[in-house]
Amino acid sequence: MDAIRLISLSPLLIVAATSVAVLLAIAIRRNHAVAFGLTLAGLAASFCSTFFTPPSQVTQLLLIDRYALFFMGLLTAASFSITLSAYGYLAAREGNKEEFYVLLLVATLGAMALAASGHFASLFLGIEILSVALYGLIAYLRERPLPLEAGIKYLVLAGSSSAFLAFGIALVYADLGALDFAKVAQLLAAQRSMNLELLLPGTVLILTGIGFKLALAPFHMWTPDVYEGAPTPVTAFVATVSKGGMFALLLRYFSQSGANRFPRLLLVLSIIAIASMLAGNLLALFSSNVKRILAYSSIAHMGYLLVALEASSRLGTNAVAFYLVAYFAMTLGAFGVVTVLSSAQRDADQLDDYRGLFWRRPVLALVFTAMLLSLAGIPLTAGFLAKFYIVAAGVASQAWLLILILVITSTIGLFYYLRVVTALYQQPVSDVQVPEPLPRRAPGLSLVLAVLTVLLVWFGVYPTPLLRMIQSAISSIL
Amino acid sequence: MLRLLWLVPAIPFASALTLATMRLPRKAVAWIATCSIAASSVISLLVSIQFLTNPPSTGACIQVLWKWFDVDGLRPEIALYLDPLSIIMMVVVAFVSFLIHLYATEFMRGDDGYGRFFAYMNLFVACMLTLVLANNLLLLYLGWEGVGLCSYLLIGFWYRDAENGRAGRKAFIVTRVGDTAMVIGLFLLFRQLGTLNIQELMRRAASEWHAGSVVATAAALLLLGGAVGKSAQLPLQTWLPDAMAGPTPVSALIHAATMVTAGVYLIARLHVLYALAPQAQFAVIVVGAATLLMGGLSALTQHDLKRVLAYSTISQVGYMFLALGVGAWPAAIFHFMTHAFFKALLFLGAGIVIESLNGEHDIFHMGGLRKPLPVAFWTFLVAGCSLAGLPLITAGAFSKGWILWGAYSAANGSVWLWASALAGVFLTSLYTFRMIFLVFFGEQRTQVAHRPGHAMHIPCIILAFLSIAGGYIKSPFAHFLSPVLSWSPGAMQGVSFSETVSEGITALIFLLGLYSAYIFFLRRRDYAAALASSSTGRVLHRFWFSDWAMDWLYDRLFVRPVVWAAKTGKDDAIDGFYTGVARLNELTWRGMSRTQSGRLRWYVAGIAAGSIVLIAVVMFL
Amino acid sequence: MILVWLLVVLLGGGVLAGLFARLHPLLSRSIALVAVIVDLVLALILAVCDFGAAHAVGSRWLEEVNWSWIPQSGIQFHLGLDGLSLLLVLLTLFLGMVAVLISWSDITTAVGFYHFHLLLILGGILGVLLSLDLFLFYFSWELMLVPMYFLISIWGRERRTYAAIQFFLFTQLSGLLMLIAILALYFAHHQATGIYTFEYQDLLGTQLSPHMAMWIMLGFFAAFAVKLPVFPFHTWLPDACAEASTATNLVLTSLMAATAAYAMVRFLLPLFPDAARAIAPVIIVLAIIGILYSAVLAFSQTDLMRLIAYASIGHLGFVLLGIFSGSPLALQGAVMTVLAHGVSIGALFLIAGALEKRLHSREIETMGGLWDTMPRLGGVALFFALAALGLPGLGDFIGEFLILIGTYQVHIAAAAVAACGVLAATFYALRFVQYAFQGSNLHSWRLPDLNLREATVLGALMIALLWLGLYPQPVFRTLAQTASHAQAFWR
Amino acid sequence: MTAVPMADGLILGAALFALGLAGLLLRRNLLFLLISIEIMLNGAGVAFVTAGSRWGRPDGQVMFLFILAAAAAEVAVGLALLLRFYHRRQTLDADSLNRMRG
Repeated sequence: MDAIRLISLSPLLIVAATSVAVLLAIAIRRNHAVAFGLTLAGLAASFCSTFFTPPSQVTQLLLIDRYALFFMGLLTAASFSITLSAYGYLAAREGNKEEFYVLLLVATLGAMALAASGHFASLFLGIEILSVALYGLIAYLRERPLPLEAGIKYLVLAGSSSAFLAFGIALVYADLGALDFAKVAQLLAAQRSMNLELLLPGTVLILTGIGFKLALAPFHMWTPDVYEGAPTPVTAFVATVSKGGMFALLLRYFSQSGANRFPRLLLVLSIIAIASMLAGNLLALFSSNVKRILAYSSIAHMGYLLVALEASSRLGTNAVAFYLVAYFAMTLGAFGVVTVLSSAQRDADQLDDYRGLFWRRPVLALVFTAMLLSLAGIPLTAGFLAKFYIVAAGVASQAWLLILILVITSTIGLFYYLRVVTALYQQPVSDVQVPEPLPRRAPGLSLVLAVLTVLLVWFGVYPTPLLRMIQSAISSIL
Repeated sequence: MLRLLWLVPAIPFASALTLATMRLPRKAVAWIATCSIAASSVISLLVSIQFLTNPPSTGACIQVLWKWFDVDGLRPEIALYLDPLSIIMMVVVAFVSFLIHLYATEFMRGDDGYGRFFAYMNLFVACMLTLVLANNLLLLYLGWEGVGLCSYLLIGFWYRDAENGRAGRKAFIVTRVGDTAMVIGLFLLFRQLGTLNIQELMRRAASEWHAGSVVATAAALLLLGGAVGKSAQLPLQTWLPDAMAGPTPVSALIHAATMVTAGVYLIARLHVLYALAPQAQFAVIVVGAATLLMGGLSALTQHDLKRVLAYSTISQVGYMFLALGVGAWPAAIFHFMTHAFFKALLFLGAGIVIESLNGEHDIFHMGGLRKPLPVAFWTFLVAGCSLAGLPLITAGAFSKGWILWGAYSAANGSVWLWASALAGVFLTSLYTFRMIFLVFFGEQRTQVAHRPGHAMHIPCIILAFLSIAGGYIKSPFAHFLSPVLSWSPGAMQGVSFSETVSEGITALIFLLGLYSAYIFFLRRRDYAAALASSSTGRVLHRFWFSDWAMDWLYDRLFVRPVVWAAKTGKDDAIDGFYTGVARLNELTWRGMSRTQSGRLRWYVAGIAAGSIVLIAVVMFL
Repeated sequence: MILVWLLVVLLGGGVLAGLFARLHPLLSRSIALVAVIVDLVLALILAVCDFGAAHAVGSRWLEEVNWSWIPQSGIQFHLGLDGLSLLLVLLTLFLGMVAVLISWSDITTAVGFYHFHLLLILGGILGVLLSLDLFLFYFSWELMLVPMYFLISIWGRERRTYAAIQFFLFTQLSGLLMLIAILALYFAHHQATGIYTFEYQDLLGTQLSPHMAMWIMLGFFAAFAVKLPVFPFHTWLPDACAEASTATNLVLTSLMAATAAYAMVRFLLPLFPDAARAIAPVIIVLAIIGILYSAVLAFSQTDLMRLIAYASIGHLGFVLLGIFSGSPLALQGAVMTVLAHGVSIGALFLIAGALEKRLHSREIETMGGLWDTMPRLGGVALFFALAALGLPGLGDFIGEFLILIGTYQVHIAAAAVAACGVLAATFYALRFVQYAFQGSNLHSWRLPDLNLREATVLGALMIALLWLGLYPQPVFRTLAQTASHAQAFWR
Repeated sequence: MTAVPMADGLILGAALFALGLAGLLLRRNLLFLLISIEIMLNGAGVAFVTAGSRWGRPDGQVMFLFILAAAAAEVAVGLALLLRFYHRRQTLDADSLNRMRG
């Protein structure tokens, strides 16, 4: 392995090294601030390195191309902001805090590996690294009942879905004899007589594994419970980094392997997309738990993304990438607000916690409003353009049914976002118990929220630079 | 001088605006209101004199004030058109208005809505003058709706009583039914002839349509709808009797002298069109003849002094329609003029009577007022005679005689029309003297509480003079109108008796009516009572009293269904659909959230089932 | 460039008004007022200056701005102003000024936030009226929703949340359908020419199969129909009007409807002339049903705001009729009705608001005999009720008359039935006046009459309406060029 | 030693997988759930090895190793969590994990 390849791996290596460094730091002396600082530094370095890293293929397993670097940058940036928001959150809670960062770094590493993976083996490994770290993260506050319950649920379900994935890969491998995406693509393109009885169920099983991670219906049922139970920064991580890495992989696999050659697979994807849009939006309608609402909404968002994915055109890929960026910004922002409002005893997940927030903390309420409206796809926010591109991709591929369902369900979805927004602006009722805000002001988190809001509006009004980046990134997989 | 024409409607407009926007003391209100109408009538007289002494070569003069709008071929102007017909209308309207305003300054003295009253009245005069002077049908329509509005406002002037408001709304809505027909008529004319300018329309109609063409008939009939509504003719006459809820000067001005004759003016103005549409003209005849008889019969049964006069107005306007229908155009306009004088006077007299009796309206509670109210009695008597057609002396006799003769001898006349008009004369005479005998003769039943002052007497005296003198200008009148509305008596063949014979017979019938009234309502009231209480009499009485039950019919046919629809539809049935959709979503949510049971093994089952179903899809679909 | 300033002043004013409210609410109000007035003056300058220029040059747009925005997708920041948009911009700013003025004492909570949203909506409306890029148009179209949602849901009445969400859902769904249509057009154009663009002028001549054109047209129509609103998509409006504050109602009915009507004239007819012609009979029937239905419902309402809302729906039915009748007369009448309706219905909402402020009730059953105690308000209410029932001499009449006479040229029966709608308007207008102001003062109300601010605002609206009714020629002159363009596409 | 026919190997793998899945669905004890997952993963492993032998490449076996490693890691974390859970609730009943729902 030559030096260039090693340098190419630097984003991954930096994150991995940081996790080791944090471990060592803990071994020397437990200090929350040190662990936090190391993590931030590592993630920042990794983020910066994505801009300077020369694209190259590192073994069959990892493809460090512009596409991968783009998503690695996105993932590290997201982890960075999650780290910032987690600091204050953890500081107010019991138990050792430092290992949290180790787990976070490892999970990020797994997601990054997914973004760069061009091979089923790295896919499987990435998922496992991500999952195992996530079990720990979700159940990190192990003295509390909800995180523990969520952790066990996630463990069992993710474990079984990994088994589905592994079995699926095995079937595909049995049929094609290749694990490398490029090879798979070649074989599929070669129109070699294929044993569809193995290939198609195998692909569906792979989709099951991926769909589980992405919380696509009908593999979505864990989502609200895990979102609710996990500590809020971890929820944000599950919603963004974990899904982002996974979707980056799916997009790459889908556009490289030429799986869209099979109308039946497209049909399956359509069914999944429709089911996700319907389930996500309908389940959230009258829920009174904000974290669960966001969970359901993420199901729907993944459904929207599939619509663009299915278009499988440059436009569709573009739309997916743009949507993911916007989705990251708004989801992180939304969970950031939840984090800010959470007390040491419990997370601010009840709708009642938000009633009249505008009259108590107007800026925070405005930020949350911006995030929610962006999730709903309203202009001046990135979410609007993101949805616009999704619809554009759908229209371009003339997937009228999908688009129609998207439109209808996103209107239904608007209802629950508005329920939350309405609660924010309700005139305060004195006898409602509101949780104490964090004891210490969280400057880091405020900064994150401010930056995210600015980004949200910036991408919503002038997305041209971002689009340019995305175009150069996706050109490497098309 | 002719250039001052625009001031004729403008001055009342301005004063209406002043009165509406400013709070002024009563004196100032009275002065402004009356003087503005006085100024307007003086200017109209000056303009007319100028017109008479120095007639324009085209026979009419047009004053364009400004271009209203110009859209795709529709270019109405705010322009005034002066020709003999509009001169007569203008002068009569302005002058009668002036007198009634003068009367009202005293009549309304105790009312707290003094300023408002005169603002409405001035606005009315302005609109009425606009109506008669309008150069195009759209401007005419503006005036037309404007007078309808003022009528509504003034009927409901005493707004505290909800009944008055109801009467006002009824008047507005019923006349608007006609107006809707009229406006559709305008659409038709514009579509076919491409303009709304009246003169241009008439020229094009005459050149492009042949007599009896369907379009011409349709247009004429639609416009007739408007005329029928405004002029309270069958079948839209029901609003007028209720309109008597307004103050008496209003009834005199709007519901007797001026506005209700707007329909007559409209048809006379568009007579070229009606000449092209014999069927429509026949409809005018039918409307006129039927209304004059029905109105007369209803007037015979009323107890309320003002309602008697209201039905009398309906009946008299029916005469005018009859004249229009048969083609005796100037006769209609002449009757309009004399009717304006005597009917206004009758109302003013009635106002004095009612006010002097503290608002008593029932003629059966009156009586013997001859002595306490001499001026009112004599002027009322003059006007009544004029209405009933006392021959040789009164103006009404001349105008009505002309119409009768026209009904027989004019182009569309027939002996049957003449006979029915003659029956009308009998009825008119009968109800008029019934009223006079009951009110002024016999024993006094109610004490006179109040005696009128000069401001109320002077208009009555002037109008009484005009109710007599107006008749003697018949031939100059006909001559003056002839360039616009020509009339050639005796042009018909087969006339078997002369105008003199007709007049003689009319006079006899008048006397018969007078005598019957004398018998039934002065000498032997028990005869009348016996007649009314006989079984047929009772039915007929009730039938006529209730205006031929048309109110009842309309209530069942139109009012109730609309109110019913409104009541049942209040909550917007369409909304139910959307509520249903929302409810469906909620139910779906309820069902689906059951799947989120929190149970681990159920979730695993979900994943497994999903996966299996999808495999089934790829394998077997 | 002045077009950009129009937007910048409004949006900047909105932000400033939002920020400075912390210092003093009055400051926020003043900033908002000044911003709107400055904009109004700018627009008037445009109206005065450009009028001659356009005739001299003969160009399609009086003013134009075309900047690159998102070149990757062929999206331009393209604004343009012609006679039609100029008129509606003036209406928007005039009523915007009225809205700020009537909120002066009505709004006491979160003043800055309120004015921010109010000005944001006005900015969105101007964006809709000025956009010549379909993406920008859609962007502005959607931009109007959020502030409107807030205006209803924060400063509304008891059931405001319900009304606000209902409003948002209706408009959002229909808006997304339009988005699909816009994109379908965009791709169809790309297929035909190989160019990705949202540019209005370029998309005008796009070749579409009749089938496709119909569907795309329907997508556009859905958005406009909900916003206008067209029967049977109207039910959100009465609910919203019943719950929103006075100024909000003004914007909601007068201005939102104006944008919908504008969009039909600007986009729907020229882009899909054949499809529009094909579906016109259906839409005309809807318009007429709407006119009659809303008249009956307005007649039955006891809540003043709902009554006016249904009245508004009726008038907008005429607008729809005028737009789709295919007659140039009716089309210009429709624009006229939009202007007059904006003023007259807006004024009626003001009156209802003034009544509510005094009586703390909008039920006309609690009223009666108010003329005794508030003669001026009564007179003004009468004036605008008469405008609503189409009294000649006032703006509404001109519009409705032109619509009907124009429609009559094409569809005789439609015009005749719609004329009955004018008659039906009489019922509710008079009922309103009767129940509120006439009759006896059963509840012995003793209330203050109009104050100076209210009287000034209402007086200005009255003058505007009289001007539109008696000398509308300037309006039609401004409109002439646009109208001839619209006709060219229609024929 | 002759190669195992691929179909047989895959069927064996599938059978293991199905067994594991059935266990997952039927057992209530969390410990058995973990074991069932192991069985499912091993089913996948068998399939990999079979497939690898079909193509005569080592990829299958490599994947199997990966799976083993992953399974071990999962079980390690899983057991830790189960311990915590048992400590708190004195039960390993999977159905008692239902505090969050709706």
